[in-house]
Amino acid sequence: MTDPTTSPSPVTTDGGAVIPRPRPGDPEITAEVVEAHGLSAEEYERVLGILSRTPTFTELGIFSAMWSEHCGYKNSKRLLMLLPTEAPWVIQGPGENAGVIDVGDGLALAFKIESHNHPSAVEPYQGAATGVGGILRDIFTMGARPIAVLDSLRFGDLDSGRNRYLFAGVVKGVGDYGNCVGIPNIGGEVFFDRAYDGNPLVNAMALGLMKREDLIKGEASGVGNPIMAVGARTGRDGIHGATFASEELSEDSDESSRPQVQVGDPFTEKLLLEASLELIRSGHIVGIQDMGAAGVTSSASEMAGRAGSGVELEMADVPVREEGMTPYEILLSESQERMLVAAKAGREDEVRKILAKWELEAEVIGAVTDDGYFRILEDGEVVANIPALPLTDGCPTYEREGIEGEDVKEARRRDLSPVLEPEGDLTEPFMRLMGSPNVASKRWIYDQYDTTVRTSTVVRPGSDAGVVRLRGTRRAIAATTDCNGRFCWLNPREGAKAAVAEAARNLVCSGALPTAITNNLNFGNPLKPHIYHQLREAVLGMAEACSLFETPVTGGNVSLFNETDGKAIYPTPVVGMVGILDDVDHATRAAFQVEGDSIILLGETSEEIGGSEYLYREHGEVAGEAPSVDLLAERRLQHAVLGMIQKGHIRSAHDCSEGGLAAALAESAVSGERALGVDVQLHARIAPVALFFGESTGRVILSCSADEESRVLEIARSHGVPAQLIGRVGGTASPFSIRAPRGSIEIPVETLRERYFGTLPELMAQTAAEEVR
Amino acid sequence: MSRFDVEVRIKPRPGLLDPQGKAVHHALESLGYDGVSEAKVGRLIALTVEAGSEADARDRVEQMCRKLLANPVTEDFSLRVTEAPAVTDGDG
Amino acid sequence: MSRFDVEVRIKPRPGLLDPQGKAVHHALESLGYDGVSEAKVGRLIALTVEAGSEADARDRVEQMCRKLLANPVTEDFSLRVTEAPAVTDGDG
Amino acid sequence: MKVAVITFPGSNCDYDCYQALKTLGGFEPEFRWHRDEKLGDVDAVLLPGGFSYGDYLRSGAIARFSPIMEAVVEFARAGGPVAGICNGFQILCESGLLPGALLPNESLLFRSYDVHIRVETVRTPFTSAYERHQVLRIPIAHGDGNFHADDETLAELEGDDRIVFRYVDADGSLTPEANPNGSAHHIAGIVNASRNVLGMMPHPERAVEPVLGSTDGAGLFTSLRRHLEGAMA
Ligand SMILES: Nc1ncnc2c1ncn2[C@@H]1O[C@H](COP(=O)(O)OP(=O)(O)O)[C@@H](O)[C@H]1O
Ligand SMILES: [Mg+2]
Repeated sequence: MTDPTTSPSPVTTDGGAVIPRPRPGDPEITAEVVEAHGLSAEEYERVLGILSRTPTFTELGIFSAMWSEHCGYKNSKRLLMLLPTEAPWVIQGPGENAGVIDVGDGLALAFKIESHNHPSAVEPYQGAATGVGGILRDIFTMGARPIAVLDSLRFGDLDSGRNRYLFAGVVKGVGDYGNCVGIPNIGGEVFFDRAYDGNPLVNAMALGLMKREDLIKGEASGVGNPIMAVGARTGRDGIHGATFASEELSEDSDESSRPQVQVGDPFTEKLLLEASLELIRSGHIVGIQDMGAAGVTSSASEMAGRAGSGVELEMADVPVREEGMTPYEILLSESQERMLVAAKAGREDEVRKILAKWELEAEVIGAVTDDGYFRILEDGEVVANIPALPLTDGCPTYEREGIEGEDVKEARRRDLSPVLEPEGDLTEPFMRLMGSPNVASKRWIYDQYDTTVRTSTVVRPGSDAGVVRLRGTRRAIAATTDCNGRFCWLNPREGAKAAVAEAARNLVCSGALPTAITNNLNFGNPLKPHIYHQLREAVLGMAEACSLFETPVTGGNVSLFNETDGKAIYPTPVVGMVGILDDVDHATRAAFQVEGDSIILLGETSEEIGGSEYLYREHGEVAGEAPSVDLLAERRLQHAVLGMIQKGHIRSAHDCSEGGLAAALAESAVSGERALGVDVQLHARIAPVALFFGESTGRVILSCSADEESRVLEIARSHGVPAQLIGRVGGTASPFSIRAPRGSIEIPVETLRERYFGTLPELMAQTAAEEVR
Repeated sequence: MSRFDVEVRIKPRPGLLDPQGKAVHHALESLGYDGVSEAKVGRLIALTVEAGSEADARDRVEQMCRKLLANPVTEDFSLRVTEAPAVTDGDG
Repeated sequence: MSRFDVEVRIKPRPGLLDPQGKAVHHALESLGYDGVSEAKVGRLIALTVEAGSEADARDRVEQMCRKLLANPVTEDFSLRVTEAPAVTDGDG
Repeated sequence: MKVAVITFPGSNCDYDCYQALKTLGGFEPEFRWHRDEKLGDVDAVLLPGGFSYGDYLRSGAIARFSPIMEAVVEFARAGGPVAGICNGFQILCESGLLPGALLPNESLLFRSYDVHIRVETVRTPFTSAYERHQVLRIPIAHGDGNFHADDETLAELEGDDRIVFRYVDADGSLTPEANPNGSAHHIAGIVNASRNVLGMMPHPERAVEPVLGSTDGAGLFTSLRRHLEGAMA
């Protein structure tokens, strides 16, 4: 570190005129070097235009990170502009570390989802752990205290040891990190399909609560204000992670050419969380931002960009973990548990004192300037000097060609009528379906997550959405993540609508009014026309659904290039939705509660089997038309259900999704404190395979006392929602029985319960091998 | 065939953050033990294996390490092989 | 004063149930590695300390172990001391 | 009644304990910082759950050297009631106030769900409001909850009626499946020989309001209140 008395004054005037000299030992800037930094010829031209000279190696690294897809959104920005982002309750829309909505009683909720797909593919435990760490920092940098996390996961099928290893490692990583920091996990999802072989998806969502007036932004304003590095030291972790996250994986991806994996330190995160919140409340700072992807570079330049100011940073003053780090390495390191803070001039010691209380460091590494430049010094020598605004906002954006892929067209045209032929006793395929890891209970996952810390969790994972109360008010918040990638592959626009609709339905079934979403667009390589087509269509579908449900998008994340050896994942636009319960007593669960209660089915069941779990498990296929989505019908359904819950007419509500009506009934039957049988008679004359296992959207299974039955049917009718009394909840000794005109299912409920809860533990028991590390 | 005691020493790779080492270092300092300039925390796996020779034992355990015991992305390992019955460490 | 590398090897006490050792053993077997008759999992702490002599280094680290690094209820420890700069392990 | 809730770096149930005391009423909870050297004028001490110092070396191993722990040990030796929950239990074992140690769960997985525990003794300041053999439903959330002690110690704990809670099934039976972590003798909580220091793995502070799904943990705090009232009267 330089002696502070001899280092130059950080605020220089007319700094824009300074031309940095190449550092001794830096590689020369050649076409190959530019290409290795992921910049196209056209983009490099633009760099030259901005600088009016050749960039130094350090500058090239900075542009490369900032103009990567991960930071620059170059292939998605134009599409993202199509999403609705406004509503009276939105306090902060896209563009900040997290979106913020008003939840009443003077409180605001910050929430956001973030992916850590590539790091998790390389090192599942640390990749997932640091993913949770990053999203928590996004929340507490807004001034909000994290109150819940959710995780949305995708893996290849579990018959592969590698996939079991990834799954086990990711779950342990998500768990260990959140458990240690002390944030309850309240839900998520997991989906297994060969399309995610080699490209697991790990999306983590976090929610945080604050008083409205405590909201703070990531801005570096006020000329002369010091910029401070806070928290952990900088090492050589994940250098170029942002660029790396924007590339395809290939065969030799695990080789040592890889950037150093980032190791999470949740203990330091917990201290950083407390210190940051204390710092924000203290009034000693003007802005704070997580050093996430592209580390110091993106946090400092974005803070300057947002404030319309400049920054000057001295690399020799950055606390480092290792000797001999170059400015390039320091700037691009993605070491975890660090923050960048713009403090008020003269309050440096107060800032240090707060950090020291939490056993953390804070060092002044530069200052806010007024010349609009992002300037980097090394021992007083300028090594990079770039106009901040063009760097953050000048990244070229592209609209690309999009055409539907031929393979999808063909899959959609597949004649599925033979699939619908089986009739009669369908208990066996039903039990196989219940043994699919996509349908079976996810308890194996969430038993590893602390779900009750903070003593506010009202509905834990295992129902339709998680619910946390807001202490000191009557209110509660519900949250869910949803997306069916198969539907999105078959029809990205309908699939994205279905994801939004399912998320909203899950919230409504839990008693909440859907309020806003965050989203994570996980796709393949957008330079390929069929992928770009998926991306555009999915965004359009999401936009349409969000507009109709009045659930604006307040933020999100884009993860492209999820391909291995040219094979892309399903388009997977994960929707993370939050909702509000005015009264925590409205919290409703999926499980049947009382023997003798009436079971009512809302919504329409069509003869659809396309894209279903049944088709994948029984026939190994992903084909046919994705289930259609009728957004208006969906909205009527949701209004009806929410009304019934708020008036206290029903005792349980559950959305039908993977595995269809039969699976949904089974879940309601066995997921309560005691498993209860059901006696259901269906009258629809459609093929029983479609009736039982088809995944028509827009359906909900309710239970209510017999006294409420006619009122519930009446409310449904008044909303124009199809509703049928289909049977009764049985006792603990009753069978699980569904009869229909052309088929039936009958099984002891205990056997069903064992299958439902036993599947994942049994599959994962074989994983002991990989778990012992 | 003879029996060999193999001690597998697994350490975090250099350059990687080692939160455990950091915590130990910090704790030793606050207990007043100065003069500790570095602390790293890793794992120790002690195996007893049947093998034809020492080289063979080493070979097999190296394989186990690569396949299962050590995580190649985050850890380095090294082995110590001795013929069993192991001499007890007189140095503890 | 010289610098010494001290390797602290901490193992579960004999007779103590060692769930990690059991899991390792089981995993090795299920991967087809037979002939492993025992597996124990412990911790390895590598310290670099300043001390006047090797004996002094050992003394100090033994103290650290008794006070903090090992739990006497469940763990045994042993030390290996070498003068730094350590020879790199050629045996990995 | 003043109850000190100790916050170590990495504690994450300190606030939950504080809230439980507030919610149940009759207590004046106060936080104490690990660097504090004095407890001050308090009637009882709670060591909350969490991951003090990340539990990176061994659970509770580093926290027990915090300055405040000297005061806690002194308070306990003088007969003051001290309860350690989860990480607090681990810290008490490490500090020698309680015997034994908490090893990694047998499954090697973090376990978080509601368990049933049976009240084995009501002869403690923390359990007098329960019935003997009452079955409680209370959440656990831990990776290292596998209680271990040598046979002699276990015999002593059994013989002196110092096992406070055991993991059981919903009907109160000691089935193997009911033991979530492999604990010796199904032990979920113990007291020291003078019965004023309790350590337990389950989280009673998470089961004190109907909205949280169970109120079975409340008895622990009402017992303590009753005990302190008795001591004052
Ligand atoms: N990765 C996960 N983390 C936490 N909870 C999960 C995870 N996966 C599934 N769950 C929980 O399991 C339950 C069932 O999940 P899912 O089958 O996706 O429900 P749904 O179809 O109603 O969305 C939900 O409560 C969900 O939150
Ligand atoms: Mg779902």
